[in-house]
Amino acid sequence: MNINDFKSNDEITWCPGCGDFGILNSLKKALVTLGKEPKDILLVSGIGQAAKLPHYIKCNCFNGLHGRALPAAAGAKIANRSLTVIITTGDGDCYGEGGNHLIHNIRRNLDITVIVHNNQIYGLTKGQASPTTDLGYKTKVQTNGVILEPMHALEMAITLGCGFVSRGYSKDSDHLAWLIGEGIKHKGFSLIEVLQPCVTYNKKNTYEWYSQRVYKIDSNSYNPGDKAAAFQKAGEWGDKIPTGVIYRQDGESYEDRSGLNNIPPLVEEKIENIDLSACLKELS
Amino acid sequence: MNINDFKSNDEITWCPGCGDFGILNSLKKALVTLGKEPKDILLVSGIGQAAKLPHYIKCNCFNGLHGRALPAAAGAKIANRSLTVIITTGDGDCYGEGGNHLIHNIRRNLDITVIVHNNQIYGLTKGQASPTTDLGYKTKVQTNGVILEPMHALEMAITLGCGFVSRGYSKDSDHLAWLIGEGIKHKGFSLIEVLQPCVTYNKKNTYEWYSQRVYKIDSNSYNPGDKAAAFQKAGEWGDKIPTGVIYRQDGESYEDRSGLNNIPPLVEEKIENIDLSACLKELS
Amino acid sequence: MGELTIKIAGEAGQGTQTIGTALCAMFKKLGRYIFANQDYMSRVRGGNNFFQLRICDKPVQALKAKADILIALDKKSVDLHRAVITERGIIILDKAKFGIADDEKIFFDVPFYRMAQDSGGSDIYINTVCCGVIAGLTGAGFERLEEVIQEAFAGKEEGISGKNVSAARAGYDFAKNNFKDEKFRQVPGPAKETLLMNANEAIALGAIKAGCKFYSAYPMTPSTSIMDTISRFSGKFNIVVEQAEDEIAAVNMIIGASFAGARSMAATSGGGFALMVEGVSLSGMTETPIVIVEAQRPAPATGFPTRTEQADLDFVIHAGHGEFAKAVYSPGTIEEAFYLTLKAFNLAEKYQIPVFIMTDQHLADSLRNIEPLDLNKVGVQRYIISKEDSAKLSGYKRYVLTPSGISPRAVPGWINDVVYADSDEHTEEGHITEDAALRVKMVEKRFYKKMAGLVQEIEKPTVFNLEKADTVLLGFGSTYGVMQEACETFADGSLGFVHLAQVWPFPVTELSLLLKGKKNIISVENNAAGQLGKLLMREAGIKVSCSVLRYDGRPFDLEYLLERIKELKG
Amino acid sequence: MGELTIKIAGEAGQGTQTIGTALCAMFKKLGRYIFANQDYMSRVRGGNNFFQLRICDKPVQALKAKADILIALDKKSVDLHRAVITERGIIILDKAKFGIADDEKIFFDVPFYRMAQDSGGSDIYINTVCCGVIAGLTGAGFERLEEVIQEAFAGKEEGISGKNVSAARAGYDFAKNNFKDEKFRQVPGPAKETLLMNANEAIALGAIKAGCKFYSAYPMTPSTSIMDTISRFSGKFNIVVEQAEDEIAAVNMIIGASFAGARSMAATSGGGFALMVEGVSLSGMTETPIVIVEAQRPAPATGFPTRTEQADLDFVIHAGHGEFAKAVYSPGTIEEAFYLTLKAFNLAEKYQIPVFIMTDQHLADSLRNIEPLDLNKVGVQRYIISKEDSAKLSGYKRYVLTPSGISPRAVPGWINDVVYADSDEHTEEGHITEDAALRVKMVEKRFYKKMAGLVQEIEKPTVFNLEKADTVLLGFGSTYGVMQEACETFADGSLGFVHLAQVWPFPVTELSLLLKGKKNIISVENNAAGQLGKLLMREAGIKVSCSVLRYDGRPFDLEYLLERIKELKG
Ligand SMILES: Cc1ncc(C[n+]2csc(CCOP(=O)(O)OP(=O)(O)O)c2C)c(N)n1
Ligand SMILES: Cc1ncc(C[n+]2csc(CCOP(=O)(O)OP(=O)(O)O)c2C)c(N)n1
Ligand code: SF4
Ligand code: SF4
Ligand SMILES: [Mg+2]
Ligand SMILES: [Mg+2]
Repeated sequence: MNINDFKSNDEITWCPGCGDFGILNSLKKALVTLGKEPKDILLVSGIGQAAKLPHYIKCNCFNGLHGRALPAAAGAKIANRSLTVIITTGDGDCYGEGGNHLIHNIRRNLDITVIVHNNQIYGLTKGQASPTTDLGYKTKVQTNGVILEPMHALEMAITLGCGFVSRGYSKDSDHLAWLIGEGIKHKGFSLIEVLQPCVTYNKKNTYEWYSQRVYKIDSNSYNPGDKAAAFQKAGEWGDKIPTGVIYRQDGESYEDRSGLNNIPPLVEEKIENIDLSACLKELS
Repeated sequence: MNINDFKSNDEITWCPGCGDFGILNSLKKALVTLGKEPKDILLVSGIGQAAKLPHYIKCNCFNGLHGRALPAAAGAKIANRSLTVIITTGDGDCYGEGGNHLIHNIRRNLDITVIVHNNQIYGLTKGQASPTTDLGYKTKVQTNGVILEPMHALEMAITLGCGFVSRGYSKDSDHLAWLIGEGIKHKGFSLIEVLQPCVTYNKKNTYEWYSQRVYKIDSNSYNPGDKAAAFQKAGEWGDKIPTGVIYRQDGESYEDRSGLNNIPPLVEEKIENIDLSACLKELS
Repeated sequence: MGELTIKIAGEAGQGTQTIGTALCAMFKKLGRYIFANQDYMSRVRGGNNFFQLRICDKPVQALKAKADILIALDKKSVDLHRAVITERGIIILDKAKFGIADDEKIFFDVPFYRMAQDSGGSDIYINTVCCGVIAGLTGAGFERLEEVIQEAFAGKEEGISGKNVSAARAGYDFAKNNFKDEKFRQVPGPAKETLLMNANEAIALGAIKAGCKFYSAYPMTPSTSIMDTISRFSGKFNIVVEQAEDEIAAVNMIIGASFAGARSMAATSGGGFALMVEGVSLSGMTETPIVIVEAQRPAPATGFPTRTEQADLDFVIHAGHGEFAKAVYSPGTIEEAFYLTLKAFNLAEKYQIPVFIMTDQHLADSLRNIEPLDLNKVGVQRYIISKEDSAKLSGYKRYVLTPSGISPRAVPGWINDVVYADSDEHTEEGHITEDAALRVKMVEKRFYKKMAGLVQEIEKPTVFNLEKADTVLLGFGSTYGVMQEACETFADGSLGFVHLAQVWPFPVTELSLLLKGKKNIISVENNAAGQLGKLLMREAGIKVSCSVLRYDGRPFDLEYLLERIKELKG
Repeated sequence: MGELTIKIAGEAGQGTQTIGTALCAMFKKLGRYIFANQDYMSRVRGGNNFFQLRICDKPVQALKAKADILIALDKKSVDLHRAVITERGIIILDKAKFGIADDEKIFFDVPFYRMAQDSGGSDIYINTVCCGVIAGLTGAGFERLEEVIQEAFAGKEEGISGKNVSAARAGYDFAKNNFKDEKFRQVPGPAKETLLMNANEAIALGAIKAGCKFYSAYPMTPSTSIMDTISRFSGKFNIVVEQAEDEIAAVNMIIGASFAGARSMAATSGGGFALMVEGVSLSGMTETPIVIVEAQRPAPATGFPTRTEQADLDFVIHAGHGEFAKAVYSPGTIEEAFYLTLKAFNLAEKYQIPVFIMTDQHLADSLRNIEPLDLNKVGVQRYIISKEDSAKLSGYKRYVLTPSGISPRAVPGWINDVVYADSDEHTEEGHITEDAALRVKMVEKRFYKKMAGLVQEIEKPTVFNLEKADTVLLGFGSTYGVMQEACETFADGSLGFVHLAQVWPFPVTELSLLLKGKKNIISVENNAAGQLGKLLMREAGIKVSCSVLRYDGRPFDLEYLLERIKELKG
């Protein structure tokens, strides 16, 4: 596999300079390293700028409803566990409209990887506050500035038992590619939140703003298996913003516990001649 | 005010012995102590056994849709901030169907109090797993036992910035009444999760099971303002289950930040003769 | 001898359902035909529920308003139900326990509380005592009841079964000794080899047989027993049943699973369906087959959670923003529920659309003993590119334009190309487009062409007595049985009916033919608006003369319908 | 002199809208009437968008397919739009910048990129240069453009305004010097004192005037500018605008706020509305007034997010499980959008029901200069128990049965009693019930009686030319303007139209009268199913002879409609 194997012919409609380009490139790199064919990978998304990504890469794509990427992905993974399932979603898509699915899919712990393009704004709908917009940021709707506490999604994910919680930066291409690769390798629900500048509507959290603040977690001194430390780390925001794997904990996946791993993928089941006689006997 | 002032004439339809009775009594006690009239209190609920509670007490009641108590309560509080707004909801209602509203109303931080009747089961629909059902518990749907990690709602609430996070036990009547009172007094979103035995459908987490495990947090040695300690405490489950105020942190409420506190309740606004001329000038 | 209606009434939790199902099993062993319906409250204890079974020597499909025998498990039941007892009827009750002193002719006093204590040592044995009483009263034979008990308690704790047998025996003997009249006598009938089930079980079995591999739902009465039944057998057939966090998740999960190639289903009731409506539109746009059961209950909002209504017809056929093809089945019987579920999966896959099975609480919860299902009547037809063919494919376009509107559907991972599915308006490849001309083609594909195909495959309406009838009843869904029995009471054949087991696409051609020249068409609907009558007007330009409606949350009973018809038939 | 259509096309982000609105303002100052519509893609940069304004000396309400002047901001725009230029038309373009060598008669080459750099030092000044060119070409007068610029940049950084004025001047002078033809000349007209706004702004103003105190929504094109406009003025009027976490929250929040006594509204588009449908049913059941705007866009699913369609008619009128009263307005003009929003709040409060304002992207985004609104035409009528009366009240029952079906509505906290509202079937007090007889009364209250009341208050259809017309167009919503202009082109009065500004309850009586004896009724709809025509059949038993449909995501232009009508009128 090389980068060209993942080339899509679809025209990219993001604004020039958008942080989404960086994520697209890192994802492609990660997939090259993964070594799987495009046909064995499924990208699932909702609606938003972030959610357009699956069109811009050659993999299977299910571009569903705003906020509903996760359940569609969960269903697809259950139906065919041999697919590598990756979700590309926005801060609005995943944390706003889709918040309930995030909570419960972390609990479900299917072996899927979620990449949240966090531009701290609703990009596609032209600049309203998202759940991660900083306090005080003004928009056409939040005319006096945002008054809701930004959502601490990474901390939340840790409390819910997510076994892979991480943050990347769209400009940090190789690091992000590595992070995505680690997320895919993790057997269970992996959350990768990516700092993604929106050059058009987020005039605060710009490339400059992020670049001044992000740092890579030192993998020698930091133990991502330490939950208490992870809470601490996940909570850092402001002058210093950590990137890297914040929390990591192996555990049984849905596929393990449900028994899916002991049978062929559901989609391979023969269904033409199912015999009901035993059920009928049991029922009557 | 005394207990009889809160007496409703509606027939109670809970099973004899249900933990919900204890919560009803504690709530009444708390309201007596609060000293407000029934007409100045609004109970909001969704659907479930827990959600029937507002009918069994004399207060204003909005018994809405399954999972949607919180947004209805938020709307009512915004419209009339002089009402004391209390939500009675179940583990399914609040954490399952209503999960997204929980997350975002914690962020919204209106001065409302949420009492989650946590019987770790769907009672009204006859015994399916809820988001808090213990791993391995078998039901008609979860025939091989629950395989999803139970939801750690209290820990989650802390990460989202909830300023009052607590747990009560429906059998511990005075303690629960006190807890509810504290929750109401807290200026902001207060979460009170109550261990509530379902004598009909939860054959594991019974009165006996809970009574053997619950203990009251020692208010001398425990500092509910310490977030790290609170995570620890909120995470305790198993042989020992803490009850009491787990996390407490004052902060600005929605009413403060939105400016609602600087104007009369919206419902008092005169609307008969609104003058648009300034808007028209500005627009054209 | 003739037919008999037994009603068991009591508080929730007292075992009305336990008694009822045991009696159903007993009478089935006797070879009698049974129709049993349930009336219960949205609570787990207390209140007043009942289970009513009608027993006959020929198939029965509807309930009657009046019972011949009322088993009253508490005093309240005596008061609540005494008005609906037939002239010859009796009330079985425990006068001592209920503190009733009056000696009324209608009472058959059975000290079942005391007998339960005596024979089993606990009040819970009153259920079995009552069953024994019925066995005695009706001459159903003690050995049949004993068999039922043994089957029910097989594998349970030692001794339980024995105690139940003694309790039953006590009841049986009591009846034999104290009730000398033979008026309720039931003789062996031909229905031994039947299947006793309700429509929810039939739907679950239909789904299993159709190859449903993924089921997701959020519990909601009266749909939940579909999930229970599929769960019960899921291990046997490698089916995953996943309880969703909400109905939105359920519908999107089944869409995802179906996109990946697995046949998938969800079930819910009106309020849960309301939350799925956006997903329905997604299924239409992405052309992903799904099957959804909408088990109606009285609404709006929470309504009557445990009762019945047919008021979601308009809501379901118009569900989802935008225009796209869909199909809506409305089975009238338990058998139809089974066969149409199978068809629903085939049709959904063939047209790559959402297909709905619209039922209601009455159909979902009512039991009947039906003739053995023909397991080969509806075969599984697949409409995906087989794994074999997949290997040979290249240049795949998910939404390639074809004359039928149907594009070959590939399973991701099976073909060498990739599959793009999209909720935006899209190109043949499945990428987002803004093109006006393409939009027109895609609307025609998803809507006009597929609807044209679906119209060719509409389930034929069931007709009865149409040639002779001067008055024709028109119904859909659960009213089938009551319409049929109503027509049968008119020996002169002057009443006929047309029953629609499919309401969308609407069977315009069929109905135009069938109803041609009929002056008196009466729609029979469990709703307040007469929605079916209006739909008939909109689609076929045919006007009903009137509608017989019921919207109190209760199903039609035979007497209710007959009374209205007699008024209207003149 | 006559009318003129100017189209500004370019990539998203190039400023087509900025130029367009500036030109609207300029021509308004000249007293011309304007109709402007927008065509944009669901992306923030790139692609191809356009803004088209039609300028006239009498009010105009529809767009034309062909433009007289195309301002092409990029090369692609030249290619894309040259086919839709009138015979006398020109294309303003920057040949050097676009690398176009050909010298075509239709080109008016303006080096606006170089001029922008020269006058302002940046490409962004091309917008103002282009405005200057138009001012020059049309003789709109430089001073008017200068005023527009000064107003737009008032309060902005020093110097910006000046640079823009120079850029405009450069464009103006260039046109004056290089375009000698007077064919596009515009003379002063009577429309100076008009208001330039779109329907979303009109709805926002209507809501503010109606006393809406709580607005909650989740952003969704094309509804979002309602939220923007209310937010903009929220401080002035003590309105809380709360962006919800999802549409379900939005609808439940407004229901909660309304229950508490505040007039409340939400707006969304089809997909978001799909998520509100359960809440709609809740509003019906709890009898809590709400107003919801459904700004339609092409569906299913995500569809064409920024384009127009009228395909949610059936979906909206049947929204919500169960049966309950609702009303659906479908304003045809910006003025109606304002007045009907006011009425919607009154009606919702009077009947304690959900009221919908159904619009679409075309109506929402199109600008017109309208005559000053009559701010007293629709007064605020309140239907809650006043605070004064509340104090005297006792024995309050929220759902007390009345002949009208309407129970007096108290504000919790104002009366001394408490208020119980319930989503289950309930007693008059508002407690959960299982009673059949009460159910019947409550269905009759919520559905039959309220509908009967609503029927008395249906908004009268607008009619045009009905007496003489042999052919009658029938439409709802945004097709008003184009139907009117189409009819006006038939000088013999042989074409008339009926426009419905309210589609539910359906104006059966009115239409039966109006359409009586009309042989050729043509429904004009921006959808594929001809939903309005079918609704007419269902409700009034009147058949349309055919439907003129458009479902490519674009609004009707006058030529499109006229062509179809000529075919059909024979
Ligand atoms: C049900 C529904 N509600 C609203 C929308 C409109 N909508 C489309 S994208 C979007 C927000 C996108 O924000 P985010 O997920 O952060 O993505 P971004 O564009 O910032 O990458 C919204 C509100 C929709 N398509 N569907
Ligand atoms: C939209 C919707 N989905 C499902 C239901 C059915 N339902 C009613 S209550 C309930 C669960 C109740 O569980 P919980 O909230 O834990 O309350 P409990 O009865 O245990 O107190 C469900 C699934 C409903 N009423 N509405
Ligand atoms: S609006 Fe923002 S997020 Fe969207 S493409 Fe442009 S820069 Fe990226
Ligand atoms: S089912 Fe459980 S929760 Fe519901 S009333 Fe009975 S004991 Fe309480
Ligand atoms: Mg975003
Ligand atoms: Mg519960």
